[in-house]
Amino acid sequence: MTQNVKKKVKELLESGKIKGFLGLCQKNGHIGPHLFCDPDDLESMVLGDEERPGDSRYPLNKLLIHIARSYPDETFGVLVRGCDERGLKTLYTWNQLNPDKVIPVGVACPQELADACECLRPYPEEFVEGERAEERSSASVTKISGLDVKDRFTSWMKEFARCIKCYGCRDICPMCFCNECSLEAEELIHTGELPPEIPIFHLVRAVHMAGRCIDCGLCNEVCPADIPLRTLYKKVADIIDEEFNYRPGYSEGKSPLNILGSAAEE
Amino acid sequence: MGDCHYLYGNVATEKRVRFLKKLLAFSGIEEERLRCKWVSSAEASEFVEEMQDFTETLRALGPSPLKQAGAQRAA
Amino acid sequence: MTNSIAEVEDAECIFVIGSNTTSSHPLVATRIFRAKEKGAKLIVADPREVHIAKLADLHVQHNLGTDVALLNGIMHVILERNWHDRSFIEERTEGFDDFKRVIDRYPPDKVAEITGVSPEDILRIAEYYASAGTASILYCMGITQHTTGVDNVKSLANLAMLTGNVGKESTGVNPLRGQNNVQGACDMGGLPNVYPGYQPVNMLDSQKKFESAWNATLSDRVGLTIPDMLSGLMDGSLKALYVIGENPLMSDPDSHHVEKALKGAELLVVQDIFMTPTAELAHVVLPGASFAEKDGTFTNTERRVLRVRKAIEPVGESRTDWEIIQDISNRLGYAMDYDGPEEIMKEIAAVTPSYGGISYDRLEGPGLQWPCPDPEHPGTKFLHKDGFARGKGLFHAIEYQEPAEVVDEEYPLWMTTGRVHVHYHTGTMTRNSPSLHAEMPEGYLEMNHRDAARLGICQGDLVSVTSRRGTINVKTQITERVREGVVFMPFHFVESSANVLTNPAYDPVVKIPEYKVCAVRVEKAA
Amino acid sequence: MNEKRKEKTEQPDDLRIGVFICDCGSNIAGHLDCSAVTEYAASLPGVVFAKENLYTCSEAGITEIQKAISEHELNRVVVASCSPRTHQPLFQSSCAEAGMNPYLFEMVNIRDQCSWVHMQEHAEATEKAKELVRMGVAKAAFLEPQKDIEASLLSRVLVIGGGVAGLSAAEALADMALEVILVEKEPKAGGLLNQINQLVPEGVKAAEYVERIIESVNSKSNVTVHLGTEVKAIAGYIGNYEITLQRGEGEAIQEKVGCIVVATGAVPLEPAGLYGYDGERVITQMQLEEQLLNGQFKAQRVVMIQCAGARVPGREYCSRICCMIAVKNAALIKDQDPEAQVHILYRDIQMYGTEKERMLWDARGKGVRFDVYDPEKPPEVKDGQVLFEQPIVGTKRQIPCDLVVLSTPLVAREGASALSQLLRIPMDQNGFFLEAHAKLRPLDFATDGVFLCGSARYPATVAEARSQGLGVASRVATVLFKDKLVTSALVAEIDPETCVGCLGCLDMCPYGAIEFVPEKGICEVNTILCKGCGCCAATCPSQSATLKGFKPKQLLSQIRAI
Repeated sequence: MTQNVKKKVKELLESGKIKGFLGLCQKNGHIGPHLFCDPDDLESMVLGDEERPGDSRYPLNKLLIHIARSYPDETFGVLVRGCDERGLKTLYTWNQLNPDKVIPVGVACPQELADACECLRPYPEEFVEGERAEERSSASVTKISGLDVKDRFTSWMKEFARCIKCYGCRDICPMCFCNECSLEAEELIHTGELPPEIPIFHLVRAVHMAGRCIDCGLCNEVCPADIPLRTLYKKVADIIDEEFNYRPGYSEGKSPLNILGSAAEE
Repeated sequence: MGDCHYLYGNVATEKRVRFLKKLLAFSGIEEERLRCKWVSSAEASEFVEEMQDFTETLRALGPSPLKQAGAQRAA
Repeated sequence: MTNSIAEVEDAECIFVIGSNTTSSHPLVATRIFRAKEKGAKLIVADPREVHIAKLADLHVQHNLGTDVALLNGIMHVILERNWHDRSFIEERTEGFDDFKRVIDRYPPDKVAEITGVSPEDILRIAEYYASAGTASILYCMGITQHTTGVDNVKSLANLAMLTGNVGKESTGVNPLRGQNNVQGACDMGGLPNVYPGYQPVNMLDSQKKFESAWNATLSDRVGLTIPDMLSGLMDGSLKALYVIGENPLMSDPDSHHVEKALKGAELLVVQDIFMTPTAELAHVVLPGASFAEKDGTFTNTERRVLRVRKAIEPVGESRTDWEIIQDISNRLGYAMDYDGPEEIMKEIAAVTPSYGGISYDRLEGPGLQWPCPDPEHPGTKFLHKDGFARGKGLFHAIEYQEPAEVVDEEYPLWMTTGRVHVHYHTGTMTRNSPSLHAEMPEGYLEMNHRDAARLGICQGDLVSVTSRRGTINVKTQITERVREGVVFMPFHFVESSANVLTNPAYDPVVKIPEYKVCAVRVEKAA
Repeated sequence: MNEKRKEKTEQPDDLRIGVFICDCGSNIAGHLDCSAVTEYAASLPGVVFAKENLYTCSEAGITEIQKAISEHELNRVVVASCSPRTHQPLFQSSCAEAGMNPYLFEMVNIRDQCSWVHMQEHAEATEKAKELVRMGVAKAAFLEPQKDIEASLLSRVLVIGGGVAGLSAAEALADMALEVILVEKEPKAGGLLNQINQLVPEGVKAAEYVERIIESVNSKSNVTVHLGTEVKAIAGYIGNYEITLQRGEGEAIQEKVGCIVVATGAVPLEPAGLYGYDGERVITQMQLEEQLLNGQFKAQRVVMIQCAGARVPGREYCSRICCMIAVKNAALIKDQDPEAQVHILYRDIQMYGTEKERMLWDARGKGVRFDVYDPEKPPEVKDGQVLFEQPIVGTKRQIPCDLVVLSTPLVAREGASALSQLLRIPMDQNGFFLEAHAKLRPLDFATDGVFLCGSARYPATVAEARSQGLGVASRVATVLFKDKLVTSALVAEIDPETCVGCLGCLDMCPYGAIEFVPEKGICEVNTILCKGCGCCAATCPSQSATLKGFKPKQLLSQIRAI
């Protein structure tokens, strides 16, 4: 399954087009991110499927920010699924990565993963591995929208009540590239308590996801309290799309929410 | 909309409010609890009307679910 | 743990007692959340309304140190209602009759009086627990850190056996270990009475076995517990103390006493990764290596042996623990010549039956759970499947005993101690993290608003808290998390160290101190 | 421990707040209990002095504040009185005179927002006033001393565009002894006036009119005119702009100026494809002007079609001046040859002002025919005839003609968007530049130091362009006739430690006051350009961008005091 990716990466490395390729490797029985710099060292490369498709995913595009900062003149390759590519595009938009210095190597997600993710586009624009799976709409959002407003509140409060304020959702999020986080600003969020001040903690994050979240779902996967954060952010993305005709990673440029509107535009 | 002292601050606000109302609704907080209107300093009666109307809206909605949740947490 | 962490997810009832699981074992808490999602009932018994308690189907706040009474009361109801597992008791256990005679003396009304938990709630716990197809008990330091710690644990074992909730999946009596490798440290004989694999030092067979393995003469006497060592230092019978990875000045009860004892040592050696308050007192400080700087294994709370791998070379002058120990041993005249942790692991397998089949090449990936006696053995997911270590499970007839210190006129408030979600133990690591520090920069005293009102104390007021052992000043947090008459204090903060106040009285068997109960007086600080 | 964190969590100590409650005669004291509010204020944390005054803004009231600052060593002053808009500067400067940093002053409005609106509810108004004071004190505790921002000013002006607006501005600026650099893209100054026949109602020849201004400008030693030259680059900000000019292929010219005037004008629409436009039988008003000017005009039967290419989807605006041009030229034709037939087909006629309105009646008197057409059924030009339908009666008419003149609108220049980006000034949906405020600041841009006149904003008559040019000169003078530029310290700041250079603030800044510094990888605020609107602070997810005087800590302490 990794042959085409390996071939492509080998080409890129040998031709000197990239300094290194940020992908996944299997080592010591675990899958983890790895920067492949030697074309002869691709043996351990994997795509992340251990038992189920895509069950070892990492925010590679976020890791790339750090690598790129340390080597600003070098070009790097990076493994991308559909969501990762949306992430890259959005990170370009937010000036966190330079598109001229990144060469994505795409893989398409299997249908099973596309279903689980309710992914609107489970493949990158170009891919060397896998087949284009069918797009899925978000049943999880529809389900909550179908509830009465009071039940929606009760249901979210029940979910948020489990939060242990581990910041996993933020730390893994490829779109959370701030040095300092509002969720740690004590003027905004009380400290020292579990659960953290709910629903404010989660709504602050949801607001910051507006026009940014690329629906990779890593927040959902990492949450030790199984809070369906992805559903919340999917809705946030839907709202921005409905109101401003913008969806991060799909549309060009920044969200209209983050661009100064002029009276003329309205 | 073009009358903001700071040019487009009100346009930015309007966009946020539009977004927030929908986010609140999805989170289970009635969107009617958030209202954004532009009333100039020359429009006293509009302001009064608006505030009275908003007060009525809030009264009809009853206490905020957030307040109730807060009370539960404190108890 | 008798069972595995993942099994918790499939339990039909989870009884959490003396554990703030979400704060201290968040990934175990994940399994609880998932079990709940599948319909499991969650019971939490804790004197405080901790985070996990807020998520419970039933939370009871029993009085400090009344766990035995509460558990006996629950078992009384189970027996009374015939909810016990007769065939399991018949086939797998002994001592039931003596046990039952004691349990009979704990009707719910009497238990309610001792514990402060209503008879109705006792009945509901009994019903939830006994009627579940699989019920799992999770406990932590709230159970063990008592003068009756052993009794508490035995009572939990009684409850599990009474209902047949042991020796099968998603059941069991599951202590959540406080540190990542505390299980491993115990497994390796880091206890005064046993060699690796819990082989008693005072049994001739094991003494001989290790003498031949190590080519040395070994003592046949049980070693010293920490309280013994401290009193030995005080009376001069113990001259030197070598502390590895501990901070007893803060973590042991009655800090003033500990300080005196440590200062009395002719030689105090501390090996740690940070300059802890204890290390400050040492004659020699040996800088150890952190998890990221060494190879080896950790054994976690579910008996799983996991590889830890070196990511960077030890920083500065620090060295890995095994190298330091080997060096010291060589200089003291006992030759050691290991070429690395893997060789040490081979020796562990050779002398420890439960680790017999564990080797580095089998530890790739998710690791192995002991017992794993031979190289073909897949490891053991849950214990006591076909029988208990001693054969039949023994019911212990246990009477409730009061804590060593109870409230009186002079010290009218019950105090208990514990952890918070952002800090770890004595804070030597977590308080160095800016994010964690910001989340909780200082200690506090949790106090019920009624007590606060009576004492004229407001939120955030600085108060002085006094026990028979000392006084500390700390800010107050007025809360509903503790009941009237009870105060709580986290123990991570050196500048308001709760262990200045705690009672060093200990369990007679395992010598664990009663951190969870003492009597204090609170006054507004001048 | 982390110092930054520490600073955040700690309350300011050594607070010595003085609170002054104003009776405002009976304006406040007549409707609420000022003594009770004063007593309450004295009990608030950090408050060491509280005083009730009859009129805080009077000589006596001010002295009272100044005395209290020195006697009680106040380091914060809160005045609860009237509108900050009118009185805050007075109180601030009084505090400054007494040696307290003026940014440590906070004002609470208990008149407009309390006594006046709750005149019938004495007790409730008193309680509300207490609450407002409590909020003010809570915020005051977190105020930080600031220093006003000062910058130097170059007494030189760049005028972009040598049409009547730009020329007028340059002339007036030069008369005020400011140094002017006038840049004109074309090889000749004068703009559209060079193509126009004559001006009404004065009846002067356009060329003569503009030539006189050009000569006047050229005659001034403090004006440098660059013809055939364009602006290539602009850096800097009000008071200190660095300009790069480019003449053809020649070497770039570097200039430094303090202000910039945008007078780039507009161009007539080329009505390709409209009404059979061919430049011979069907021409534009501009071409008609040329024919009239050169004496080439010969037609006997003329039909003018108004709103040709204007007020249509994609170009909805009214060009304003086309009606006047049509009426002017129609009357001229009739003057030349009273027998000529001139017919104006229009949607509606816009004749601006009484003079122009009179022109319309004069033209009618001279026999110019006016007919309205329905925009849904525009006229058709066919075989030397113009066909149209009279909307009210519904009859179809055919007007034989030998010349059709299309009144096309002025449209924005294609180069406008490039200039918009260079100067970071906004355009409207039609590509015209957008002033800071239609009524309050019609000649200013939101960006300080950049001004606007003439048809670059919207189609203007010659008289309007001229008066706007003169007006702009006066606007520039208000800036450049000061020794230095002093602006409020209450501007945005970006924490270089936490900024990740995402450009979120930059995109939200209406004043172009934020710059990305590639070497540092962060954004920085130009404190001169910043107006303190707070858009950046509101958008920055990491609170790296904050607004002095309105930091989260300050506002939230105020809100939490409710």
